[in-house]
Amino acid sequence: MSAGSVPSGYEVKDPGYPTSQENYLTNSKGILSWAFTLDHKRIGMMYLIGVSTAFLLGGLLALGIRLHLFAPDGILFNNGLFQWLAPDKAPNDIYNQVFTLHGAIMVFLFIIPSIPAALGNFLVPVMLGAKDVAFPRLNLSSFYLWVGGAVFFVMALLASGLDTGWTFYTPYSTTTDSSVILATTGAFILGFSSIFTGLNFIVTINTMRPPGMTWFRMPLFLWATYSTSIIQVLATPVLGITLLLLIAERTMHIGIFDPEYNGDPVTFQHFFWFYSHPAVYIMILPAFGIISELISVHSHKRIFGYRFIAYSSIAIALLSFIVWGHHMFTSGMSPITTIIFSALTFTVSVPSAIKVFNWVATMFKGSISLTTPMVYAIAFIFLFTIGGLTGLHLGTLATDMHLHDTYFVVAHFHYVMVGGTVVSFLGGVFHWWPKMVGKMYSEAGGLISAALVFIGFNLTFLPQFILGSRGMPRRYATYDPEFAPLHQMSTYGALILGVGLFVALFVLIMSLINGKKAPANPWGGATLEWNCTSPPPFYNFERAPVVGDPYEFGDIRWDTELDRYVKVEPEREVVPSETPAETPAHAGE
Amino acid sequence: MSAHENAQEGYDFAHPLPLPLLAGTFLVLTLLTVITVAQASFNFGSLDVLIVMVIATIKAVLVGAIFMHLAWDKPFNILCFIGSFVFVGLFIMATLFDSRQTAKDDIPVLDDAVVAAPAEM
Amino acid sequence: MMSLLGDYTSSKLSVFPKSASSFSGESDWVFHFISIVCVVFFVPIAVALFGFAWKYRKAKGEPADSQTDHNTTLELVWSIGPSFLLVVMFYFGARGYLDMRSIPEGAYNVGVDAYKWGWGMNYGNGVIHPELHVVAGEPTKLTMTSKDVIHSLYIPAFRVKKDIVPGRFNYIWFKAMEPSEKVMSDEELKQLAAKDKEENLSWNYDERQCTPDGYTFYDLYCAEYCGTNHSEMQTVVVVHETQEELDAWIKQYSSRGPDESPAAYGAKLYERRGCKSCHSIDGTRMVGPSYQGSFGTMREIVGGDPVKVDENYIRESILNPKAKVAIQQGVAYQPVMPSYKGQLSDDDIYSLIEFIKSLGDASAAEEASESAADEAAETAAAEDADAEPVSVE
Amino acid sequence: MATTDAGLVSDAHEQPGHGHSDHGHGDHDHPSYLAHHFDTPEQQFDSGKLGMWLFLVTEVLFFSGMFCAYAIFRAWRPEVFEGCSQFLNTKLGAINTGVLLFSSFTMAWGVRCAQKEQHKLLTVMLATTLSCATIFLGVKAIEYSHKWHLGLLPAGLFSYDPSNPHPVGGPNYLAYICAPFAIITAGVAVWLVVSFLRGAKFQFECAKPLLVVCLCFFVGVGLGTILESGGEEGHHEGDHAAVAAVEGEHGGAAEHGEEHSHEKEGEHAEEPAADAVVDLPAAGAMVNESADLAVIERLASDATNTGLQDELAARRAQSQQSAGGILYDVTDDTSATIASAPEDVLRPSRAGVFFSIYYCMTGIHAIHILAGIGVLVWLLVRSIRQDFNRNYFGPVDYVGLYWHIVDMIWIYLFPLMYLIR
Repeated sequence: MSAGSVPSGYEVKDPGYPTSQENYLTNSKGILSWAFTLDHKRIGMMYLIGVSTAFLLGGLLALGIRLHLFAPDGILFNNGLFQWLAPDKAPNDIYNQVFTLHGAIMVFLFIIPSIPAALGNFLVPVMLGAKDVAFPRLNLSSFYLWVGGAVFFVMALLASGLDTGWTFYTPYSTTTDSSVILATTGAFILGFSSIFTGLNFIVTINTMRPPGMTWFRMPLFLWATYSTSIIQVLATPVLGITLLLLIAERTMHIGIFDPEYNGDPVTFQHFFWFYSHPAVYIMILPAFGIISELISVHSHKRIFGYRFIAYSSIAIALLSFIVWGHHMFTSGMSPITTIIFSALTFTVSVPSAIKVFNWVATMFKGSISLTTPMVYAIAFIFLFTIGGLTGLHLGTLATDMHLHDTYFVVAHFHYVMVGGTVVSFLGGVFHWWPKMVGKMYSEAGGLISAALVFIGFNLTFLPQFILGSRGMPRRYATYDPEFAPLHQMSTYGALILGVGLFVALFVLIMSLINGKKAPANPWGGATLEWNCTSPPPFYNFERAPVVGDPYEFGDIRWDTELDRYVKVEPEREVVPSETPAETPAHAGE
Repeated sequence: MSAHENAQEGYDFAHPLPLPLLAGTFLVLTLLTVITVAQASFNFGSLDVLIVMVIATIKAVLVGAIFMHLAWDKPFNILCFIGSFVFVGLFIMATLFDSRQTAKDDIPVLDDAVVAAPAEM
Repeated sequence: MMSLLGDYTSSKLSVFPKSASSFSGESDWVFHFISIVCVVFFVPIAVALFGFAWKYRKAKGEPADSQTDHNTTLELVWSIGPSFLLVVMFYFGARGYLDMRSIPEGAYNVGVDAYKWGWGMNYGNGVIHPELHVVAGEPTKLTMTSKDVIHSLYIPAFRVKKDIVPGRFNYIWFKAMEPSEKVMSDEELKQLAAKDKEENLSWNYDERQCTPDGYTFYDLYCAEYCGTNHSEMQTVVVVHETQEELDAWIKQYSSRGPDESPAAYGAKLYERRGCKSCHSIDGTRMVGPSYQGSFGTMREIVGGDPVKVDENYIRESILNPKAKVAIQQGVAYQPVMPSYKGQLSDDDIYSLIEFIKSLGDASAAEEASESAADEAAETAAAEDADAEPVSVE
Repeated sequence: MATTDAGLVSDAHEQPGHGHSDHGHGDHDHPSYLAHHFDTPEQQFDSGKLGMWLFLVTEVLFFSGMFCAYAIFRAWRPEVFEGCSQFLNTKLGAINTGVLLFSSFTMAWGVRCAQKEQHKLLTVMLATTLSCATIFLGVKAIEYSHKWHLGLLPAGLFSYDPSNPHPVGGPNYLAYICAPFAIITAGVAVWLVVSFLRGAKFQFECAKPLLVVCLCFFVGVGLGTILESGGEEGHHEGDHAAVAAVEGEHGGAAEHGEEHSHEKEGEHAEEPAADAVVDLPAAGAMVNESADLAVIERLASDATNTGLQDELAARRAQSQQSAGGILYDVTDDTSATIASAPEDVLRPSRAGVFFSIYYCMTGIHAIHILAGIGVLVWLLVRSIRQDFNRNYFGPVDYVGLYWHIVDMIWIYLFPLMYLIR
């Protein structure tokens, strides 16, 4: 849209204008209009449904793991039911397949696409003020690649399962008779899905910004998405080739990773972690973006240290490529390499810390509404800080020798991935749900879900830190009786966490049925997506949006009569159309 | 938007390269191929790999700068492309560095040790 | 300060297992140092987080008290400040790590062979035993190999861990500081052993909290996922007070005793060398075929005519397990058994054959009564042939 | 990949089904090639170009894995790489390099034509580029089929036997590779005739260059056979009659007759190279082998290292036993066969890894060529339809970029694989 079409002096008095037009959900009907849609919002919604399904499946598998580990010798998979379901499988084998599929599904099918592909797809063009992403068809193909990858995973599950761990370490993965090829093919396809999403976002943000949307007027969610996309584009191809070589290793024995043909398993680990460490940041960086939005909108206060947060996202993206060796400290990597990787690992903790400080500082002297998204955001900061700080124990070599591959690691990454990414994903969904579907949900229900998730999560994973430091190795189907009390505590926590997640799902579904209609701007946000109606029209904006400061809350007021947030007398002028989109502004204001 | 007006005028963003430049580049590339094949029949010892890689890199730069139009492209595109090689370098260097460190005495060739042993004795 | 923390960590309340090696003090100290730093950072963050959330709660629409958007000095301080602590952590971590990687000259060497799913500790002279026995106060070096997949040797009490990568030799060393105690008299042990034998049970380490020789022990785990029985790939470490005591223990296991029958010794090897983790002696199907009543039967194999389970076949199956694929009731076993080439002496193999014979000998029965020649003793053969296409004509 | 490429670049040109009424600004300045969500052709071009560059970045990273494997294994066993490289025909590699460089040149020229709206010339350039691509594949087919015939395969399938380098019989790999191309060629020829008879001008215009392109594959095959045999003509014993006979089944085109005679000579040309390997690296390899054993012996010589001493002794004893054939069927055991191969470098575990990397790198490169052919054919059809103009030449430019990167990868592959001394 050209800024020239905006009449100069145009003022948005009330962004909650009623829509005269159909929105993106209603503008065309029928299942085919969804299946072949090129609209980023619909693709985002389809992704949201897809990843939620994957999350449900992965979550059920996780509950299976926790229930099995309730007793030292396992109680679930040696139960008669499972013996009847899979008579030729030992309980340990079932356990191994369950934890493998839990990991693989959660990583490849849920966390990696969750925020970038579901929320990102919906939000990036709207926040940017664009009509769509740069390559709508690539976007749709990315979704169908995701579906294709998921089909392969399900086929692997139904064929003969997968028992390699999500890491596919050779030579286990080259010798096991489970469906490694199906699963790696699935992961390969999902890799391309992820690459296409990332590529699309980079191009969109680079070339589709409307006049006035300078780099430093972009909401921080876009910075985070941009950083994530850099990683997706740079790291994922290496996973692709690694998995291809693994398939070749299994079928033709190419002898690169398999020691039986004089290949080297440590080389596989280098290849794998060159992708999979940055992938950790694919999972967490978008979460940072969401939290930056949530904290500032619900504190109704300008984000503190915009530039530090923006730059730290980019810094994390780049640093994430030089720390992969910390997954291999005990693997037989040479001592000098190990020490170098340890030193590099510490550098990546600095930008993460910066963000935490900035978020807390944003809340200082704010006007905080303890809404569901805000409570999730606060839970995120609490949990992520624990996750981040325990990373220090693992990055330090002397202690990592003891803690590597124990439950300490399990607890650490769940604090980051679940306490971080999943919690922020939930927070983000609650935050943008009114925008996506145009309905408000029950605030009380949302708060209950947040409380249950917080309590359940901590009860599940705090004991696992102690289990780990006491020496309980991970991926054990059975364990020494001395660990039983902590495991039981963890299982109770998992049940509470599960209930919390179901409450969240229930609240959202109920809102579709009997939620009240959402205003355009239910939280008083200043980014562009709150400028269009809820749900947005097909081309996102009925009138070309006036790009302003994404964190300027000064002109947004609560109107008790209208019972919604309104924009009062915008004091800024319309950005002159001569400003080329590519030129960065001099300041964020 | 102002670009609309420009769009009517013609080559506002197309940048056709002169034919002699393209042909010249092709000739230089062919010449370099001949050189790299020819040098293979001489033995420069450990410099061999270096020489062929330098020649290959010159060729790659020519293809990139002229055929791929990078010399006149947007800085960001150049950054992307060059940047990718930085990450490739990072990946290969670190992995190679580690495998060089450990290769020396920790990696027996399994079939030598086990089965070929009697042949040695 | 180190010793003070050391005392603390050895208490019952500790988050660590017993500290029993020369590394554990240092490792625990670093752990606690990092933990304290973390708490120092975490508590103010958490207090501020919840405090602000409570204190600055406001009614809808009320503007914030401040719209400060940055404070460069403050931000630089909290960006750069913590970095110094990181350097300290790195330094201590790397120092401890280098200790673990510099193997002292003349350390006592034990070979470790990890396989699915068990351990063979090689004490030289053909003594291979699943338990790791070392001497207190003396550096011990483990030379580790694996023939199948990656394993990882982890002794929590010693705070050491190292992956065992097939195709490589990996090393680890430690100095055990706390000797094991002998907590059971020989008579008690004999009684228990007899009871186990009666009930056909193997020694339960967890329940009895001591080894079959009566010593307390430290756990040794496999920490790298390696398949079905990964969680059962555990053994124990016993720390002897003197070299003499260790030597005496080794001697005890050095070979078959003069008056020990091959079958009885075979039974010991069956327990000790990991056979029992895959082969049952009561006919149940495990990862590999059961030994019960298998001797002398005809066995179906993949890609070949059925073979008779005789001395030669068993020997081949031990030395080259992938040569003949066993099939039981139409289902082939997985070719997962590692080769025991070089791991068992001729007498060991002989003893194992005798042991398998003792579990039911179909050929003997056949002679006794003609009718026994049926498929009753069907239980399949050794490990199966490789599915991989072999490159040779 | 072909489809995704097409998806990427074709985003730009097609209009979505939805009506224009959905968005506010006028349609008059939206030409048919400009997608609804872009404002100007330039914005569309820049987006597409950046997207393509990012795609190339992923390609570079994708190949980096294989270059990394190459570097690691070459650093570990340089003598294996040196020895095995002798099996690769430098002449074929060099001619393929030339062919690819020329195709890059015509591609770049094609971009220029699109920008200058020289529609006819653009079609010629694209057809030339495509022809070069198929010539490349034809030469590659010769290379691959030879190696497969000799058993120079990845580690697990490696079956080269220096004492019998030309096993008689076995499938005719060249025929298998050529068969799909022959079918396609026949199909295009039929299409050409039918469209001519039916007077479908556009289809005829498309089929004409495509038939040339298809035939060029067989030109490549012929070129490959000539070069493969180069200089060594004249002496063959004729014990490959069986091979030739099998080849005879798939005859027909004129190229094939030529092919047969060269085929036989080509195999003989391989022989001196094989002998050279046997002589040259064997000495070095022996040193290396004993060095490997020496590692274990050195470790074992440490008096405290009883475990290893024991293992070494036991290994010796056991392998003596097995070598003696007492109980042990050697032919069933891979490692035993490895030991029986007299040439160290040519063991599956060593040479096999070289050929694994060779096939992975050149194979994936060839798949990229195939994908490139796919998108180039699409471009060819569109150029005949005269879709491109000075404001809309993006697809040509993007495919050009892709084609150049494929060339660039080959520029590195060639010296790394073929020119190891």
